[in-house]
Amino acid sequence: MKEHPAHDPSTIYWPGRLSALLPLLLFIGAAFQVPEIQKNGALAMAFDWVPSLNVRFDVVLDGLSLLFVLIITGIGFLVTIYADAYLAGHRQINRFFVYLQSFLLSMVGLVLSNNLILLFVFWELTTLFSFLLIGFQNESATARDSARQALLVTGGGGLLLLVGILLIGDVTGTYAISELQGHTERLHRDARYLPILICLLAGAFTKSAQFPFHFWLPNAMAAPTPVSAFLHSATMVKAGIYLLARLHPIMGGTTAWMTTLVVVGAVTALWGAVVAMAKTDLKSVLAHTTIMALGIMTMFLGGRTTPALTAAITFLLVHALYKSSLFMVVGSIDHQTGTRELAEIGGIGRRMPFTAAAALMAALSMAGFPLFLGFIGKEIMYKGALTEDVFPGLATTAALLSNALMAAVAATVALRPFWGRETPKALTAREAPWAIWFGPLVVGAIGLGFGLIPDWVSRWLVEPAVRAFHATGEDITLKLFYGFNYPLLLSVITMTLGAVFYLARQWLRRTLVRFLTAVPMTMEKVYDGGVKATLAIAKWQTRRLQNGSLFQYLTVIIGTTVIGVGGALLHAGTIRVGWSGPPVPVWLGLLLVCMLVGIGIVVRTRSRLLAICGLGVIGTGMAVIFLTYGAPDVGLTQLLVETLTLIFAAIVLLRLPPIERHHRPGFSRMALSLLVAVGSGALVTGLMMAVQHTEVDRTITAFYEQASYLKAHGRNIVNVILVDFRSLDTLGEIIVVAASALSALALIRGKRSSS
Amino acid sequence: MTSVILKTATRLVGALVLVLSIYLLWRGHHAPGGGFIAALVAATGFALVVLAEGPGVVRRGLRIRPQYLIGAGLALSMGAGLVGMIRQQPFLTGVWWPSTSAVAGTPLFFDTGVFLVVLGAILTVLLALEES
Amino acid sequence: MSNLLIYPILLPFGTAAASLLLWRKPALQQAVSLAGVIGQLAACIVLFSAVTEDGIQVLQVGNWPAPYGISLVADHLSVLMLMVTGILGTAAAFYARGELPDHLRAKSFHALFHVLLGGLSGAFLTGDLFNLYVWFEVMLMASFGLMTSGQRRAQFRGAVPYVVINLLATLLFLMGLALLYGLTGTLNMAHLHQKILSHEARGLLTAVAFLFMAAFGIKAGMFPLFFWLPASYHTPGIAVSALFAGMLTKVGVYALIRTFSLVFHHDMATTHGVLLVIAGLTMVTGVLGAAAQNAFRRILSFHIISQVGYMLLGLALWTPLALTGTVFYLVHHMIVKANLFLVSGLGRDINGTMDLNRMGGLYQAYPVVAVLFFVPAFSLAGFPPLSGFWAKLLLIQASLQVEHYIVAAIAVAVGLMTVYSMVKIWIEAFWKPLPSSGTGGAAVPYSGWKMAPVCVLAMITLVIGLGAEPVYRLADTAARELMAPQVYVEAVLGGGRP
Amino acid sequence: METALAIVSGSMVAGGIYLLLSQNLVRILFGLIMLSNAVNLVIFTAGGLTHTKPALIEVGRSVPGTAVANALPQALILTAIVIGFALLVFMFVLFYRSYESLGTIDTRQMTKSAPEKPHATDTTTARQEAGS
Repeated sequence: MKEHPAHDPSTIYWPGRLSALLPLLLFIGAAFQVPEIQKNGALAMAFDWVPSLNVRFDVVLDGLSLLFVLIITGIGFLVTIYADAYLAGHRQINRFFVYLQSFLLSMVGLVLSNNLILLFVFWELTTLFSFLLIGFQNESATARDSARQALLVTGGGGLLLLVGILLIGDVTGTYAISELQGHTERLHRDARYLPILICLLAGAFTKSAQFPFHFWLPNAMAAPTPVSAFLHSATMVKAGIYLLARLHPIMGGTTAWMTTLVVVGAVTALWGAVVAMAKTDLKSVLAHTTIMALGIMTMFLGGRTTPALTAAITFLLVHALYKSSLFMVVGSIDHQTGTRELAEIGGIGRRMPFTAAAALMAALSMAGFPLFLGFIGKEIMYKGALTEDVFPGLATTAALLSNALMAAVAATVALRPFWGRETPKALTAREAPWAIWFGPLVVGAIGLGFGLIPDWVSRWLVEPAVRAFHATGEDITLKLFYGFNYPLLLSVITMTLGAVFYLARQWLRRTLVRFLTAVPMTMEKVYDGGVKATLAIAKWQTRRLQNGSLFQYLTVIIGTTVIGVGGALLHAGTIRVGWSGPPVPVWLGLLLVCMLVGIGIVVRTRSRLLAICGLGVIGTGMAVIFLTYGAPDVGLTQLLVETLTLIFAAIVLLRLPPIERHHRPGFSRMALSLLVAVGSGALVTGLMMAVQHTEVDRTITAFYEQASYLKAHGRNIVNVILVDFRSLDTLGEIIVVAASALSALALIRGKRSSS
Repeated sequence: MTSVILKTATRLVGALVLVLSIYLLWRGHHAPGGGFIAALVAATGFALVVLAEGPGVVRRGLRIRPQYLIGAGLALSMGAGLVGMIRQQPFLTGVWWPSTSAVAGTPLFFDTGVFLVVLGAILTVLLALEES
Repeated sequence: MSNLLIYPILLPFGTAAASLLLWRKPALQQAVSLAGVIGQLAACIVLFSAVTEDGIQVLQVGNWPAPYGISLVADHLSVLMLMVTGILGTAAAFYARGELPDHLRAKSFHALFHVLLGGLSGAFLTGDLFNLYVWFEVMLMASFGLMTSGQRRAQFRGAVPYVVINLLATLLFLMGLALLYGLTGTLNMAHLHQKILSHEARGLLTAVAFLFMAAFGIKAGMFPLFFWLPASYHTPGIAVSALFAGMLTKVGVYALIRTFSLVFHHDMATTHGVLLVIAGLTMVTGVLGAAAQNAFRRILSFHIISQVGYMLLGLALWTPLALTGTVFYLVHHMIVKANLFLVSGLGRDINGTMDLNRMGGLYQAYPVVAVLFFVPAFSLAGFPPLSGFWAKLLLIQASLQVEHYIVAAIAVAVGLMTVYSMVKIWIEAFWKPLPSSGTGGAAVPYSGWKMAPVCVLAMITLVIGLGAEPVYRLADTAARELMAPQVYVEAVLGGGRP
Repeated sequence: METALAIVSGSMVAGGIYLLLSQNLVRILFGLIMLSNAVNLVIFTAGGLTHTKPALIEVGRSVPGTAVANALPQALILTAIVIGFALLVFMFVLFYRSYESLGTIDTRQMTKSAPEKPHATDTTTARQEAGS
């Protein structure tokens, strides 16, 4: 895959470069707050946004947020510099920085929000900007599909998260995270606790790529490497972890919470580590180790002891540092050699010394070598695992195995490409520009530096972060050496195992690949199948419903109406069949019979002329009824309209082909038509009979009769209603007439101009 | 020969119908009739002429496009409504001159507008259809 | 008495009459038309501020006291709808100016356009059920003319079901009116409210209510009465279809809201229960229909249906929060949907087609169009902080509050499907490079007449999203007025006697 | 009488709906004419038929002397008739032009030429065109 099209000299670079100032300034600003936070706990600021919905722009900077802000902005700064060089010449480089910095701001907003809805707003913004970033290579179909997949998976989780948040608001009446801690009891006792938990975890798990929602993350590697280094190691995927930590004091501590998190986390960690071992594409290997790391963090957030939670936070920092560094290193290899396949790269260390140094430091931290921050992370991890409340055995085993695999993977990723035998591709490799090796080297060095001063790290960064969501009197200090204890023993076992795994890597990979291909169903297949099934249902449904048949449309519409209204009418049970009102004179009776015959003729005949005659009989019959029952105006109008209709029919219908040629419908269609027609006719008759039992309230008519001459100066009450009492109706009516003429005119004239 | 008689007859009938329609419009406020009915009667008359002699005669006789009748009718009806508003009363409030004996009033103008719109509309379609 | 209410109706009709009188002067017609929409917008704004400051405004037309004459009533719901009408009318008129060569031959275009706007205003303002029928006919007739104005074969194909089914709706409406008049002897909605309070034939009223539900349901595009909509909305000119998409089905929704709060309040367990089921089905059917489509405007058309489902949901739940959600959704949806239709026109200008298979490359070559699609599309999909997010949030929250979890789940699932559809358009028309079968590629200059309305509507979407509070308050007030119709009834029947 | 009219209206509705369900535009047109007549009859009947004197005020009186027919439904029907007529005229033209444009008055054939078939696009087809 070609990540950078031919250099376009017209590209303007300075906006991208300049945008690096944003994370830098934010980082410096946050760094200055470190002592303050360490001493006082938190800084807060708030103003109203949508107060009616309890949504406030309410931000709090406490230890946890601060740690995240530092990671986000610090790595964000380095990634910006890196990307500027990495994507040099890309036509849309400036768009890239707009997305990147917007993402960064959303992420900062997310970790600062003290209002759950506000948090959700930023949460979705990170989803949206990551969609744009993953699909940045928009000309590649893979990138487009991966972006869509990531958006749908995390977006779907996001919607559930919203439901969870709304339910929390419904139970407690607040969205403020700081206030919610006072409602923990109520939440845990509420019947909706479990649904809420499921919704919230769905959000966190999809975002943080937990099993079984992990599959979008490796696909998201279709993004340019700077995106992976930023979003998929240090920031976006950690949003779920952040949420779990934030919610820990509110929703955590229950059996459901602990069981779910520990089991899901452990499974995710093992799965990620195993798949990472089987992969040969460097970026894919890293993606899977990220899944493993996220699993580990989730697993530890499932615990409630201080060591477990400290382990989660420490590892978060460790991972952010080494993983972003490694991603940038892989990008640099890709950039310089044009490949990311393990087998094709070897011995480039001498040619790319700075990159090699960065890789080495990051890999050692990843492997958990002493003196590196990774080692400290691993120690506290085992300490935490041993104190887990639920399944300590599972947690310890998962941690042990994945750490060992991780060590082997680290060796594979960092040693083989740089120090193995030189491959043909390596011969042409040159050290990347400084901007490309600078970032990973700095981050790698920080990993080493922090490893040397663990108590400093724990006092200023880890401890405030842990205390932000875990109130405890226990001491939280990281040490290089805790003495000879179980964690140390486990560490030794890990290194040994890791070495074994590394040496047996070829065999291990073959076995794992065989095992993985044997797995019949992957979550990705489930996802694809789900999408396909939905589309199939959609197409089937649309073919059935919107099939272009006017007959079907009308049948459904009329049928539904008849059933609905008829059902209500039958339920009301007010139809009394029987003659009411004045008796029918014989001649009127005959007239009505004539009208019925007319209806029959129109329905049955295939002759237009006869049909028009039938309609004429009906219309005239109606006019006679109107005239008989005191409506001369209506009767007159009816007659005149009949005449004019006839004239138009004469002009138009004779230009249409005769009905005779139209073939008759089949029996089933005819039967259905008859059923619907008779049903609607019966309904109308029924409704009218039911209504007849109510004497019409003539209050309004009485007013008209009183006011017609005295106030409106007219003796024809009907006319006065039309031109005075209800003249607005008449105004509307003549507008209809005008519009009809104009529409018809346009149709007729259009023919002239189009032919 | 017959066609001349027919033509003269239709023209005569047409003219009579037009007069009748204006009478119907005038008396509509007090007896069956009014703008619609008058317009329908007039339109029927014109339609007879159109069918007998073709649209050209009517077009020439009208002198203006029937669309203008619609526009003018709409303007007249709405204008009749505006009179009340000038007097600080709601839209379409009836105003009569002289206010005691009520010889003429805005409702009559309104009805005339109705007459024009309906007549103009029917003629518009009728003529266009016949010419197409 | 406040004649302010008549201007939003009168100005468009006056403009229509004027453009008829200017039959031979197309340029002047055009100028008058633009002046007309701006005038109407101004009239809507004036009325809007009058209502928000002084409460419900009533005009007894012809100075005949209610319930004898026809009352025009402007409450918060009415003026909100009216504001959007004004905005969309202006936007569509400007866009149509950019599209004009298509319409130049149909000189009736401007008149019909304004008749439609006037009909819309009338429908939103009237307090009389028969008068509502008249305005419905006005809109319907104008929409017939506009729907067929391009004279393309596809338009005739779409117009026949459109016309037949809408006429059926009209007849159902009229039938319902006749029966309701027979039962109560009145047509004034406030008066009907009182009459029905003490009416004995409740079961019969429910039957009549269903008749109205069917009539308005057809207009609103609700399940299973929506067929005319997807069959026709992709056929007319862009500006016209945007106005249709934004306004016409929403008049149906408005009518449902109005009648099923003010008039048919006697058996809400039945009527609103049925509505709730229909709302769910409407949401699902519409969104599935959209998923099966592969043309820009057709996808958008089917989404109208699913979003009408959301609006009905709020009405069916019948809580203040739910109704607030419905009103908010209405306002948001009308603007966003109309804008998306306009954007689809920009896409067609560039690519020469609406078929997603043959579209592509807009993202690279036309970044401004891409942004202008992105904002309304993701607002429709409910992404914060855009307007659609708040609308969806309110409705989901409302259904959770009354523990209708199934409905909430449907709303969430449909939301996700909406994301899918919008992303599909984005990927196919914007991200994907122009396929070799595509016809576009020629650089199309941005037309100011077309771009300006799209930009303004996108801005409004952003403003509603970021400044949700004032819109929420308005929607909330509207919802409270709907739930306690006493104020409305008193405003209509109490004052204004001569 | 009301009951008799209820039956006649019902029959008209049944006939109209049956015609509407045929797939021939001309018969659909007849159906709509019949339906709108039926609805007018429903309005008329719903207003009550007790009094058969026209709603006119005789000269010399200021209010009707005896009970007269209910004027309000009559006014409503008048409006409905005229609107119905306007719609009808448009439909005449529309169906005529549809026939000219599409060459058929059979609704099945009208839609057959443009089936609303959904096209196939999903993730797999999108992936196939990778590399573009």
